[in-house]
Amino acid sequence: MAFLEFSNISKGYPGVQALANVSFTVEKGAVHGLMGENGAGKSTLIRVLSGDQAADAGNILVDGKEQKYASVRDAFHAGVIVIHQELQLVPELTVAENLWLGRFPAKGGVIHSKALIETVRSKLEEIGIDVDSSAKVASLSIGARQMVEIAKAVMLDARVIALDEPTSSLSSRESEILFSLIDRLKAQGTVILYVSHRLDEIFRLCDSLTVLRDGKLAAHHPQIAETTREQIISEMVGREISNVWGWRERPLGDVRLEVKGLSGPRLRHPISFSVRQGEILGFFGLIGAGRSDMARLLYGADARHQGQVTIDGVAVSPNNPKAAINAGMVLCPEDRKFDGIIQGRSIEENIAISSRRHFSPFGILSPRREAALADRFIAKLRVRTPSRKQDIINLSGGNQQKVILGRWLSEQGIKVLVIDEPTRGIDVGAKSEIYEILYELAAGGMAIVVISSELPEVMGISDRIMVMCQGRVAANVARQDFDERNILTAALPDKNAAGTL
Amino acid sequence: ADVKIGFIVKQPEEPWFQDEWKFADQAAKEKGFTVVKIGAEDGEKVQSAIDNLGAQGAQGFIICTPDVKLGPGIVAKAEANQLKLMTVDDRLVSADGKPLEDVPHMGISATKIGETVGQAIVDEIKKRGWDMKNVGAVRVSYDQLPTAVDRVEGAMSVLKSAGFPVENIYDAPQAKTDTEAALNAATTVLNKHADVKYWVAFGLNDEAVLGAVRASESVGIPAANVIGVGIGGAESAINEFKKPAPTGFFGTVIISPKRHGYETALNMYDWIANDKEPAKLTLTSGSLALRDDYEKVRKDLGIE
Amino acid sequence: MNSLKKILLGEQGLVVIFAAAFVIVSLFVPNFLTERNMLGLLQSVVTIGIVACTMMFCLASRDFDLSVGSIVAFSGMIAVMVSNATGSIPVGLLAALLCGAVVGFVNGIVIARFRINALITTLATMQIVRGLALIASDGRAVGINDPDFYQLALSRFLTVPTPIWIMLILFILFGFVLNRTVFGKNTLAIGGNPEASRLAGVNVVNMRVWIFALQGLVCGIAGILLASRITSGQPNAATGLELSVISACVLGGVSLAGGRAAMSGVIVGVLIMGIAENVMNLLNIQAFYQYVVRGLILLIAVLLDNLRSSAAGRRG
Amino acid sequence: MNSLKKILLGEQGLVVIFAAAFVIVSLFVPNFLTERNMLGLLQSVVTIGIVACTMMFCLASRDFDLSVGSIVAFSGMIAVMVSNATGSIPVGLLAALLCGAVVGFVNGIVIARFRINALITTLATMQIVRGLALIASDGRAVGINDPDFYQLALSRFLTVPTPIWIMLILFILFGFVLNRTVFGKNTLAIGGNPEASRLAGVNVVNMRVWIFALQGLVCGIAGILLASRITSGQPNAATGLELSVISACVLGGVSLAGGRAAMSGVIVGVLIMGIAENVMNLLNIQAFYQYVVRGLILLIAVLLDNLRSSAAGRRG
Ligand SMILES: Nc1ncnc2c1ncn2[C@@H]1O[C@H](COP(=O)(O)OP(=O)(O)OP(=O)(O)O)[C@@H](O)[C@H]1O
Ligand SMILES: Nc1ncnc2c1ncn2[C@@H]1O[C@H](COP(=O)(O)OP(=O)(O)OP(=O)(O)O)[C@@H](O)[C@H]1O
Ligand SMILES: O[C@@H]1[C@@H](O)[C@@H](O)CO[C@H]1O
Ligand SMILES: [Mg+2]
Ligand SMILES: [Mg+2]
Repeated sequence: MAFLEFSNISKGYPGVQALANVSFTVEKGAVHGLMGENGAGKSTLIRVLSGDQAADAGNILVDGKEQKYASVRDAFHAGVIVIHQELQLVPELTVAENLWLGRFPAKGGVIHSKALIETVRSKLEEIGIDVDSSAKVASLSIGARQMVEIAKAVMLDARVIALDEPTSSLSSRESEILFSLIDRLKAQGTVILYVSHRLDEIFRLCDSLTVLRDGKLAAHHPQIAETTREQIISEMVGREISNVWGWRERPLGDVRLEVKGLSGPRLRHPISFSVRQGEILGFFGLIGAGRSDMARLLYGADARHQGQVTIDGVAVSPNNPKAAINAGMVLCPEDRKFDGIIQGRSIEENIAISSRRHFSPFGILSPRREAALADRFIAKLRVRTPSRKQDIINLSGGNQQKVILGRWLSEQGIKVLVIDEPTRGIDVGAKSEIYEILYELAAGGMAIVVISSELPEVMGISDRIMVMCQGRVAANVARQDFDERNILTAALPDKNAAGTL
Repeated sequence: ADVKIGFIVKQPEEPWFQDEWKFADQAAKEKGFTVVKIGAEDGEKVQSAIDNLGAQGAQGFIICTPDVKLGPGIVAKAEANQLKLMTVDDRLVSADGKPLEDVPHMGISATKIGETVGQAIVDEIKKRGWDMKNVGAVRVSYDQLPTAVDRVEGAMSVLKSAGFPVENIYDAPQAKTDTEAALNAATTVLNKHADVKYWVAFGLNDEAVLGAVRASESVGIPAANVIGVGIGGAESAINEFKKPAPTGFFGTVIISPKRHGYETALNMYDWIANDKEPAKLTLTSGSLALRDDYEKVRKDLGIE
Repeated sequence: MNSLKKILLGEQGLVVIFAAAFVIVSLFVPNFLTERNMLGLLQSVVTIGIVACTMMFCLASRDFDLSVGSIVAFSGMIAVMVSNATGSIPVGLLAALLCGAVVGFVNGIVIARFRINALITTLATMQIVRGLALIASDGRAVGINDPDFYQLALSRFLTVPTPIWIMLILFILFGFVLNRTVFGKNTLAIGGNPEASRLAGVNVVNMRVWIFALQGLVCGIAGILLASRITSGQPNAATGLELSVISACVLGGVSLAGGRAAMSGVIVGVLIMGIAENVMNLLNIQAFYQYVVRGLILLIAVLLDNLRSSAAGRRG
Repeated sequence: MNSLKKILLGEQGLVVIFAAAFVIVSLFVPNFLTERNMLGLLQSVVTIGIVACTMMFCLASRDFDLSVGSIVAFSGMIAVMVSNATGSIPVGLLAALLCGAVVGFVNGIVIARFRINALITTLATMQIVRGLALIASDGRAVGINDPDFYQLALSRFLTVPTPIWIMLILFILFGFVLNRTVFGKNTLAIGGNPEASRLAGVNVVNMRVWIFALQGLVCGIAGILLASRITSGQPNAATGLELSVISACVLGGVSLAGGRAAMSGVIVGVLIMGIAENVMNLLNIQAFYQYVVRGLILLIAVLLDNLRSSAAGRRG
């Protein structure tokens, strides 16, 4: 029996038809996958389901009853819980307060603070999420925040849960925790709508699947077993992609980037490594392993305590991103929302912000060249948008990420590219384009540092992998020695004495 | 014990009050007492200023209040702090608007000053032989300040009784009490009545009238066709008189900060030290000062 | 040494710094630490203190209110005029509270429902309400007929004047509301991340309307007490109050970017402002120099607070 | 019909609405559309207009400057006093510009380098600088010795007074800087997301310092012109200027949350403020009612603009 039904849902934004006549059903107790390219309309569908945005046309039925939500609250009372793609937490409040926001346990408006913290603590323990319930969310890493978001959904008695790319900031270990939670919910008969760009997960979790394309229903598979990866990809992108990674051997040159004894406020143990011309060095680790901290120190986004960073033998001055850029290093940050996108400004401006200095004589812009630059990357990275003048805030998450990548990939004269979770939220189709660009840049002599929590990705594209664990380098593995199990073991904090690798 | 007297004024930035304070200090130096000078722009500040004086052991204070209706509150506060009370410039009134006659006061009525202004304008119009029918009047107004209303009303009453046509008096409300605001308001009036040849201007103080005069210059009305009479006679006016060529700023009514500052302080001192109660009411008068005699007028009033 | 640093740089750092400054002032400024002066000092911050309670909520929810001064003046006028007209003080007080709340409510509706910029909206109501007060009174203060009205401000309980008690009660009340109630947490949540709060089911629009209405109501209380203290309703009262109150809040660590607020900080902010004025007058500092000193004190206070919080090493 | 809607609701919607309002006022308010009145009107907005140019940058980069009024007064004083002392007007003007820029620079350093809240910092410098102006002049207006100084404001070119020309030139200049230079785009980027801009290699600290210094310099220009118009340096000039200027900017669509600004909008904002005053005086509206009308106009202007942009359906 169909428990959740979408019927002829349409939703348009100025210049974009985000959803057009989408209809499909999900059975009770099923995990239903929702896939599609960036900007295909997945998040929009989920926003409509959550009562956050009203559809222009169409109905949603839960358990045969038509749903009319005037607000998020209504959806919530109908037992529909949504975990949005962008983290929706209040940094100034504690974990417990965030989990209870909107429905604090209170008598006469007064909150039972003790009960609040205690219930959350025991619940988090029970579901295996390791975060302090009385910590301010501002003090958590992105990964930890994502776990808090997930806990939100699990803590409530929901009939329908929608998860919009919940694993994009999780590493494999945390993902496993999530998967077992989903299994448990499923057993209770909860309907789960699951959005992801990771095909492995989709096959691991989902019973059925819907593919969206340009806002339209591209395919509906009531039984996921009856389809294949290749079929889904071609339904999504409209073409075949044989080998996503596409790695090939490259000649390596002299050492380009040399890091000696780098340490900072949150990274106490000094880290040293070097990257050669043409080399792609992958960093793998679990949440909070310290990879992002390392990258930020390298680039001067945070103040270093100690250590030296040199590019082609020339020292890079600390605590100054601009100096780093001038010395030939750029960082594509992991947190697109806080460190990447510039709200209120167009795609074009977001792309050109750094590289425009190369074609702005005396500080005067060249609109023509900025437009050309933007158009090039919009096409190359398949950014779905009505115009390059579109405010970046109006793009889908994956498309925002593409624009930020475009900003850094369009840089000129760069010797070292540090790129933190480059394909977070990006569709399969665009992924291979991005990897191709990385290979091209590497072939041109650039030294590239890629940080990723997705093990297949790190293994797929790196020439070498450094594994980090609890702020230290736990292993340094060359491509010929890549082995999923060993790398994962090295990343785990509770492994026995180092030396297995 | 040492005598300590408070001197509270409503607008410490105004040169007038700077002068009052200066002269109070002069008296203090001569007699060997202390003057505590506090600016209090509104009723609430007045209350805390009095408390503050009480706390530091003053025996009495002189006040120019931000609003005369604060009277009963000031009297009560002074009593609560056991401070002797005298007012200067503006006289306190009770809830029903009657002056509080028990409180010694030295000042000049705002209406009177206004009348002096009006008289000066009327005299000069006659002297220049203008026909009042062809003269426009800019009334630079700031109605949220009661004193300002009284002054302007005073000037208007004289104009009217001298036969100045009421319909020729145009209101230029200034948004703030500075020259620029008056200038902008007056410019609009002058442009609206572009056909009027002769102009007179009056307002709250010198700054207001100066604004009107600047406006007349900026729209090209010759100085000889303008009679502006201000109130105050401090630097703003003096600067005007010092200009090489006469401007439309014809004169100003000077009131003496010396008497108001020096004498009140002295009276209060005598009251405290020698138990000699001051007169309940002392009225001073304003004197018209013109371009050629302002130095003399100031000297006569004991300023400088 | 290290634990000293911890205390100074901890959450309560501003309070500690303030306490130290207070001790120093008490030692070196004659007549400062007397019961009389303390009471006078507290009375002088009653208006700022009361209004700061709700301004804290307003700022914490990422809003802004410039109309408080006008509302205080207007509701004071109303209290006096209605009392005079009806001959009943309670009716006058009720009318004043109602007027305050209504103006605040209108602010809230325009800002939250019609989504108009808070700065512009409250700048507009600031002028409209001031204009109404001037029109109602023809620009002149209105005297109080019934002397009982003065008792509001003059009466004392345990030697402390009533207005101070009211301020203290409001401090406690709003401190409690901020930290221990759903209303307070929702306020902080809205300020910290309005979008997330909305998606979590907090009725952001209603919350904002309520906060503004409450702000208006509290301005009504402040207006009544002020009218009673100055024994008249004055259309020109409390001009510039908004900036003093906002400064007191910001000094006390309330973030203009929303999401951060603490009652203890705000109280300290209010006291810093009051003590600065008080001490300058006790020391007979000249009016023009007072400007400079006032500015410097503001700067030093935030600078100290800043050193503290940057040493504590928050990001963003 | 639809294309009309498009024009009204497009980027330039406020400009169109404004143009319509202008036509209506011209038709119905006698004496409004005369050359004399137009020039008078423009002259009355010179101070606001000039300062709004850089305030736009300040707000667009998510900053805030309350000290502009004080800087205008202070630099006007300096221009007069130094001219008088040295007997050279150019030296006086240079000194004024320098003073303005230095105060702005100090603002910038304190705010950007020491990371002190902009509201508090500029509230502090607003008081300090006003205090300095008062101290320097002993609270009195300072007359100008050399009548040539008046010519700055009185001289005309093609029948239009020089200050209006200067304002127009600054409009064009800063419009260009905002839209067509790296400086302008970086300003907007900082306002949109300061951290992201920093990581993108924008020297956020330096930019902010520059913006404040520029603001100070431009206040210096405004101060000189003002002193010349009122033929003296007045320590009390331009009080409350900050709020007028900020309102003009916000009216013109500059976002207080940073990242959004347009010169055309700001010009319209400035003109709305000027026209409102002008028309009220032409229509002889009473002073107290002017408050109310002024408030209502502010509200209506943003309301219209808001209808427009919400119809255009921006997110957040
Ligand atoms: N804003 C922050 N404030 C305080 N601590 C933080 C902050 N961000 C991260 N941390 C902590 O610093 C440590 C390292 O985090 P970092 O982000 O560098 O890890 P990572 O390996 O990149 O993992 P991920 O980014 O996936 O969370 C973690 O313990 C994390 O909790
Ligand atoms: N507020 C908005 N204004 C304009 N366009 C919007 C708005 N919200 C979404 N869109 C557009 O609607 C389309 C669908 O977006 P949506 O976020 O649903 O994509 P998605 O499938 O979730 O993509 P991703 O995988 O990148 O998250 C996109 O083209 C996006 O740019
Ligand atoms: O306000 C005025 C002041 O300006 C001075 O003129 C003396 O009298 C006061 O009433
Ligand atoms: Mg999405
Ligand atoms: Mg990371």
